[in-house]
Amino acid sequence: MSNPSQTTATAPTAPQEHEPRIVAFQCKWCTSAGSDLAGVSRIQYPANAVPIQVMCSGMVSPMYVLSAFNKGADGVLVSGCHPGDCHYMKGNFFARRKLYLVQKLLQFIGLESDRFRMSWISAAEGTKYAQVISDFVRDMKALGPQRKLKAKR
Amino acid sequence: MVKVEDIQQCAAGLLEKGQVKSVLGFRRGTAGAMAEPCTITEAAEAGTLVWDPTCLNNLALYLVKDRKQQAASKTPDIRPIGIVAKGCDSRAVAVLLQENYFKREEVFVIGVSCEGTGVIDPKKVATLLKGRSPSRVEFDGADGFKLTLRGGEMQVPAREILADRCLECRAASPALNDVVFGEPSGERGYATPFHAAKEALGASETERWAAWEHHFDRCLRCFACRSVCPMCYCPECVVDSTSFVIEPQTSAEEKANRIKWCERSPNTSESAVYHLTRAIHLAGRCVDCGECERVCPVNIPLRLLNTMLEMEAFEMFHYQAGHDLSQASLLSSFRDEDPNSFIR
Amino acid sequence: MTKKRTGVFVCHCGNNIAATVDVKRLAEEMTDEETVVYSQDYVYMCSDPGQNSVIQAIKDNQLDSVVVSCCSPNLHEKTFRDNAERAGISGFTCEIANIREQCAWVHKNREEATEKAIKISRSAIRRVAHNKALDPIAVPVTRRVMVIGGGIAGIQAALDVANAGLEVILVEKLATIGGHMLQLSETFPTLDCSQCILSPKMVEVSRHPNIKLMTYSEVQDVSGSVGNFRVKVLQKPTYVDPEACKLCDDCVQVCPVVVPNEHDLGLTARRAIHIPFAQAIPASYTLDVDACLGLNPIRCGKCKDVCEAGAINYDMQPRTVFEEVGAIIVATGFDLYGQENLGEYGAGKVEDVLDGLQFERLCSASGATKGHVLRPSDHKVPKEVVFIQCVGSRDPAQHCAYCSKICCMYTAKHARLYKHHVPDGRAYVFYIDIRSGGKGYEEFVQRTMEDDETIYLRGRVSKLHRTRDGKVRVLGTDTLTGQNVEIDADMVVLALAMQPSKGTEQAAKVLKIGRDKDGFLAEAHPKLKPVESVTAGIYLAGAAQGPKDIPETVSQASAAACKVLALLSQDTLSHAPTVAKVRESHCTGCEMCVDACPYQAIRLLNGKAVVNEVLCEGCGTCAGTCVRAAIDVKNVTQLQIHAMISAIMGG
Amino acid sequence: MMDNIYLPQVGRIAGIEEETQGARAIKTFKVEFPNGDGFEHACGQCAMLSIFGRGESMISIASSPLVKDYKQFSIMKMGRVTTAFHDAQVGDLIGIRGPYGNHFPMADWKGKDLVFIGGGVGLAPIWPVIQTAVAQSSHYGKITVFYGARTSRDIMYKADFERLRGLADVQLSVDAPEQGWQGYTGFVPANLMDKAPSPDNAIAITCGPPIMIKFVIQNLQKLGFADEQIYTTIENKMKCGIGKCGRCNVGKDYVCVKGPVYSWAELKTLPQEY
Amino acid sequence: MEKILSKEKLREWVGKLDGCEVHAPAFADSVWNYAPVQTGGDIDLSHTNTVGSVKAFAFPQREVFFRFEQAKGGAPVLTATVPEPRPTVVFGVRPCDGRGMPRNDKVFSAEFKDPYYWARREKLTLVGLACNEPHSPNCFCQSVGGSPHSEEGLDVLMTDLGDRYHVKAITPKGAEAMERAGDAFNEAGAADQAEVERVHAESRQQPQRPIGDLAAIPEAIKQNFDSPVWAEMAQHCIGCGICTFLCPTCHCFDINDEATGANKGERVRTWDNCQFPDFTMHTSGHNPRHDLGARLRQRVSHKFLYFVENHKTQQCTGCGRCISECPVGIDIVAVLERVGQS
Ligand SMILES: Cc1cc2nc3c(=O)[nH]c(=O)nc-3n(C[C@H](O)[C@H](O)[C@H](O)COP(=O)(O)OP(=O)(O)OC[C@H]3O[C@@H](n4cnc5c(N)ncnc54)[C@H](O)[C@@H]3O)c2cc1C
Ligand SMILES: Cc1cc2nc3c(=O)[nH]c(=O)nc-3n(C[C@H](O)[C@H](O)[C@H](O)COP(=O)(O)OP(=O)(O)OC[C@H]3O[C@@H](n4cnc5c(N)ncnc54)[C@H](O)[C@@H]3O)c2cc1C
Ligand code: SF4
Ligand code: SF4
Ligand code: SF4
Ligand code: SF4
Ligand code: SF4
Ligand code: SF4
Repeated sequence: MSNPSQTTATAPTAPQEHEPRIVAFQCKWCTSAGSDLAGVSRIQYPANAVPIQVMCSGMVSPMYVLSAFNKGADGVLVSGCHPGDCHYMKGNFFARRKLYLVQKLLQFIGLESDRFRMSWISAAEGTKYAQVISDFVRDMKALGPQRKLKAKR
Repeated sequence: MVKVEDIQQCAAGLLEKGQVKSVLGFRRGTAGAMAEPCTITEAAEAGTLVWDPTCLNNLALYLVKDRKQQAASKTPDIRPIGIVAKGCDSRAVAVLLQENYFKREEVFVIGVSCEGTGVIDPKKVATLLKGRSPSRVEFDGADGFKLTLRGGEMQVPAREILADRCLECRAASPALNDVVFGEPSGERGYATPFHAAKEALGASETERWAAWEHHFDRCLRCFACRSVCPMCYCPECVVDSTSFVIEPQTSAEEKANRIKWCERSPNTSESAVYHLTRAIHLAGRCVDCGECERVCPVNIPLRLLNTMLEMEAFEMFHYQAGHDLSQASLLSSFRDEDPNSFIR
Repeated sequence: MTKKRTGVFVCHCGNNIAATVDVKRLAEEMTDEETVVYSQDYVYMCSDPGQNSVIQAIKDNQLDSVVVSCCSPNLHEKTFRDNAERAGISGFTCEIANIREQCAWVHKNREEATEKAIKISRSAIRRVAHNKALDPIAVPVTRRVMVIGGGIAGIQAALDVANAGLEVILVEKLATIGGHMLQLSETFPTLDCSQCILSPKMVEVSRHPNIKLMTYSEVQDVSGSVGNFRVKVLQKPTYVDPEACKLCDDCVQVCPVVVPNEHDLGLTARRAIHIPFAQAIPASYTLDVDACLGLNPIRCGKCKDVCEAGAINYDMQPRTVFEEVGAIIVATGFDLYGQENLGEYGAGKVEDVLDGLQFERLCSASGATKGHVLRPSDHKVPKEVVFIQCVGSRDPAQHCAYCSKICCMYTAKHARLYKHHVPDGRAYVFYIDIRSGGKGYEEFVQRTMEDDETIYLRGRVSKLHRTRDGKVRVLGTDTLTGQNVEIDADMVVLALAMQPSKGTEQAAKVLKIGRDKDGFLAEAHPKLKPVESVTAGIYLAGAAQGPKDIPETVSQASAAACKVLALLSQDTLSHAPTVAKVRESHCTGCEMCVDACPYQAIRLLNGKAVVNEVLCEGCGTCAGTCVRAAIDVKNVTQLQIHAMISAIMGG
Repeated sequence: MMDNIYLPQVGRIAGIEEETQGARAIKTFKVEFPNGDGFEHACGQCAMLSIFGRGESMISIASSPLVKDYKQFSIMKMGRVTTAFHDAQVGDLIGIRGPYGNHFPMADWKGKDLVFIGGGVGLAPIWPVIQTAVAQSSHYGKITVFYGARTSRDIMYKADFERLRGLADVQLSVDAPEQGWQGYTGFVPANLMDKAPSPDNAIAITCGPPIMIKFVIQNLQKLGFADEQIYTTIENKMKCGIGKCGRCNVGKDYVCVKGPVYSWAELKTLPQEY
Repeated sequence: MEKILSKEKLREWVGKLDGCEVHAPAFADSVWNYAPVQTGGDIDLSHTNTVGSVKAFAFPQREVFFRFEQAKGGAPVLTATVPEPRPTVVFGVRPCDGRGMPRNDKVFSAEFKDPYYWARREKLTLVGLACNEPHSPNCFCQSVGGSPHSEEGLDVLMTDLGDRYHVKAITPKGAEAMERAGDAFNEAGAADQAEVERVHAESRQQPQRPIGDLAAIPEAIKQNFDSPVWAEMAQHCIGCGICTFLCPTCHCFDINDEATGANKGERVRTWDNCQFPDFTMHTSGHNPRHDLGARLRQRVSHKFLYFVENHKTQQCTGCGRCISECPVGIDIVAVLERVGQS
């Protein structure tokens, strides 16, 4: 990862690269609007993350995160408004506290710590949205498929 | 020293004066060395109450059970209930009060301070005896226990078989009480707070997953851990299928559309959803009574999940469950200075 | 029927979507979904023919739900929901799958983009499978308004609303309206007489047919919600019938009790029975029952005896009044940061150290000294006066962290007023920096410095104390020269910070509206909703919301009035129906949602959470908090999100 | 390989009839066996129907064993599986295994009068008995059918009842007065008392809501029916249908195997666990 | 066939069982449980009893009946998944658990033979180990008609004679397993025979939990069907069902459809138990066994009344797990005693 030239060198021989599957819970007012802006600005990023729009990051239940991993997501992103910018004033503060604990918990049981992420992306940050997704996809590619919490069916 | 006679007298007095309808306490059982929960309703029965290091249960569970029973009853009896409570048990009562589960005047807390002793962990005893069970466990002076076995007696230093939570206990004396027996002192300091969780965190990610995969894989999904938890009083748990709430007005659609967050199958993945959900639901609510871990027939170290979050709550959010009745719960409050650095 | 009949409409958006997403394949694959009975693609779904085809398809196929895979919902959600309504089904059963901004425009690989578009559309279909046909919530409104606080903010708001034809109840806690502006002498930046511009407005209030004035009254409880509040007001007895009172002042003449006059900030005294101020509105006397010797002819009864009009009635009782109103404007104003908090400046115990309002009273023609600037201790004309700015403000360590915003201006004004009264006097101003943004404000300060020769010293005053010869010694530093400064002043005026008034604190509690960290009333959004409180139907005006001067106060008051008028211009309020709903069978009444709801929309009733649908904004914070999943936002339920996750993960 | 008792056959929904509407709507499904397999059943037996992905439910076979081309089921919308059935369409392929349980001992009833007393969806399990008895009316004496529903809109098998009228004594009732209602107004047990069928050489067969059954049995006893002359069916939650999953037992009996048909004489000896 | 196996030869025997899956008790996580044994691996037979019972080898907690796939409007494709397991040999089975198996066999036969159970069961060889002393204070095998060296249900019975095992083949399957390692065994002499009998006799003398009159129990339960005793005894029960999950003879299960993707899934059997609230609850919410008292009554009645009525024997083998593992001390022996008294 730190050495890009090496990655390109090995790429042709490497077996079929893992295409990560990412679920992105994004609030309607900031992050979703931000991702719309990325669209309007035609900023390209990988297609691996599928958005689910929620009203507010505060409505994201830990169940959603767990369920996404259970159903096989390689990464889960929750993204909302920057602190102080929440459309509903404080929903994202509740999200922050709750999801911090979710993240710690997932790390504690040994899920790769990078698989669950949170970000604050405002409606003006189309570039940031694209960047966050690109980074996430890159990192998840490096990690390979998530098998730990995925239902073995 | 807590004198069991004091507890007995107190219980008898409460019942005699009709201050409570019953007293939840411990008695000697028929099933082994451990004390068992009992509910006494007559002053005359108070003599059967015991208090020793085998009084493991968190009796607050039965306050919850009673409340459910009364809610279902046509002639609810809401007279107060007396409860023998250790430090952790009284914290459970406090959280239940914080969550309006019942009113302060509906419970009379007969606090017992663990006074630097605490209760034993039957698992540790089992390990010590490789599966055999003692017929008696008693205090043996200051810092040890005496185990009576088929083949004789055995002295064990306290720290070897004390429950982890007791080793790490920060509040052995019930802060919420109507009367308290035993010295309020007695922080034993056998282990630093959150010792076990911190130690577990010391392992590598791969090791941690290996351990938890093994644990989740073993889980029978008997839900004893949930059934025994006073804080898991939800009419219907979000994760499973054994406790439906059906009321006359529940529509066919609602029944048909019940979310299956995980399947009933005891697979690693499904059990993981269950346990992680439960851990998160107990964040800021778990009082570290250790019951879930104790009752687990396959000895999954569930307490680790909860204390790890308790540790985060304490260190990051300065929150302790069961400490302040008027406080909003951990997850229904926030501070501006909550950690933000983990967010991109 | 529980199973939906869903139609899927895939838009090419010309080539915008079709270039990267295989729209044909998308439309085709969607028919595999259990609920989909119709699927089509079209070059411009939002064009007239496109929209008509949606309407036609709904009718032809008895669709009860619609998914449009197109651009961002921000653009055409409304369009397609309207179409749904036109076709006779609820707009709330129409959802947009954003495959343009969030897919076609940001990916190049056709295969990948198509896959993603399929997932996005599929998840929308699964979601819509559980959408309920909702109707907007209609709330009838009471077209009356309550204004709390009778300062300039309250007066302005009340007049604006009343002039628009709505009934207003103006509640003031003191015996007269007017607020702090009544205490000011002249006002910056034009130096016109404060009372001269305020009094006509006060009179207008008292005469206005649409305004019901309730002075000496306090709001005690509020229930209901936007459109329909029920307010409990306690009216304290003044023991004087304003109708009968002739304003002859006879009673005052006989009253034996003397107490400090709060209108003059203690610089003068008044009797137990008094009129706060000559032009008080309502024009009547008030018997201060705390000061009075006792409402009993045996104890005293002198005033009652002397009143020929028989206006005095000792048997007057407090009255509780319930008022039904549709909206509330809170204009409860400010207090000055108490001198007692300032140990470094003698905690209010050093003589001839005044606060700004006291100085206003000294300058005022109606004030203690009838408009002559005389220092309180010996009634001599002060020759050297030190004005200190930023007292109690901008000091996060010890006092208030915020900038009180108007003190630079009123200090400049004070310096000028002083120089106008005592042209040979010397005025010093200690300042940190000068904040004089505002029309004509910078010029005003310049004039203070130049025309009125006020000496501005940049620096803080560290200490002051009274000297033996009756001066106030001020010790400070001039940070520009780096020198210590020591001035023996005849008088010192502290530009104390504005802070929320006691009444503001109390009103916030009663109304259950939030306050910010400094205690001022919190606005719903710092930028976009500066005059709304977080509670729908309650608006903010004036210094209660933050430090501000009169023009700003008046603007905000009018803005609040305008919001209220807009709100109450409807007979019924329409509120989005996507609000939270409690599953009673699962709720245990733990109140976690109550604590988490940013809008105080939830309360407990018989041990179960109940959502006030009018207050709920549908954010779902409650749903994210409730561990028992006992509360859900309609049409964004956990069932739906779960279905969407499954859809995306291929389940 | 031995017969796999858990593996259903494939059935095809050949017809759907809406019986009643509302929160607990009832629909009747005709199920054929497109693969030519299928099974024979006796009156009172049940089958496990499934919609794959949703689960299985035990449902009484509501058609007479004399009908060979299809089997009929009347399903009330209650939960996961039954709702899925209500969402199903003609032509849908479903799972079906059975037949399960015992049956009404119709052979023993030859020459006797038959009195049927049904309420609500409880008509389904006794419907095949009525159909069979009517078809073989020469075997039996007088056939009387009492059936009650909450309102006239809640009456099942409306069209069939019309056809039945000539062949049996049909006594319909609704719970509350209704404009234009020709039949009896009031509860089924009361209607039964009113018409007072004779117990002589008669068999009474009843099925319906538990509370109705309770009063019907009391009234039948008042009318002089002996315990052995009264038959009913009981329902307990079932998962396997073959006496293994352990939940449907009433005392020592697994209802799925020993039931669901009981004479009151037998049922009386079992503990009250249904 | 009765043989002697010196303790160090145990490993040799296990080594000869190639082609079989071998399981034996292992102590991990503070409990004894069956764990797979690597070929040639050591096994430790110093165990008390395993926490989970041997039933799981024939009746696993989760079993897929069949897989299904059905596109919208299409025909379902069903693939049955009846297992074809390798022969499995389980060592260290305590006689109480051994006695559990024939009871389960009855359940999974009856009118309908359960193909999944029998596919596993037929490949299962149970090598028992007699209990020279009770491994828990809650043992009561003798009170329910068993004994510490009962052969019922086992294929082989081993008896620990200190330095060696006495090994007896009980069924042809058992004999076959022993013959795999013919050389490892020695003939059992008369002295060995006498020693075994002595050890067995001694083991029968060890104290156990008594049940008064086993024959009178069914009637006592019947008489007490409506007694408040049940609710009273179940007062502290938490309804966890540990008692039944661990029991060697509890066999109740649930059947559910689990999705594995769009339009496909599996029909799955999982253990269920009579202590769970929804076990008997109808969709309407009506629950014939609506409280813990009724559920305790069911558990006890099933074992000591209904099973006796249907199969002429108790459905309890006295392993004592449900007593020892109950988190709140509910004690089936005490319950029987109490019911017997009232
Ligand atoms: C020293 C000084 C000099 C100033 N000079 C100028 C100047 O020259 N030019 C300028 O533009 N601005 C000046 N200002 C600012 C000006 O005073 C304020 O902007 C203005 O008074 C704010 O008006 P208000 O109505 O918001 O508050 P207030 O004037 O404080 O009025 C609030 C009213 O509400 C009432 N109230 C409070 N609580 C309750 C309750 N719970 N129930 C009922 N009634 C209640 C109070 O009694 C009061 O009547 C000056 C301020 C100070 C301190
Ligand atoms: C012998 C017998 C005959 C029946 N005949 C009919 C009939 O003809 N028409 C009809 O509409 N209903 C009948 N029922 C009831 C029907 O089985 C249930 O309503 C149905 O199983 C509910 O399933 P569900 O998936 O919709 O409900 P859910 O509650 O979502 O399903 C849960 C599971 O519980 C079980 N279950 C729940 N309630 C019952 C119950 N009352 N009886 C049995 N199992 C239950 C089923 O196994 C079901 O799969 C009969 C039940 C029995 C036992
Ligand atoms: S008690 Fe143990 S085995 Fe039972 S559900 Fe909890 S963790 Fe699983
Ligand atoms: S895990 Fe959560 S939902 Fe389940 S019972 Fe416990 S607190 Fe309630
Ligand atoms: S958080 Fe959930 S359970 Fe608690 S009061 Fe709110 S809705 Fe009820
Ligand atoms: S959805 Fe938001 S506004 Fe509505 S009740 Fe819940 S938390 Fe409050
Ligand atoms: S008896 Fe014990 S083990 Fe069984 S369900 Fe009750 S508490 Fe659990
Ligand atoms: S009922 Fe209890 S003692 Fe009897 S076999 Fe089962 S678990 Fe063992």
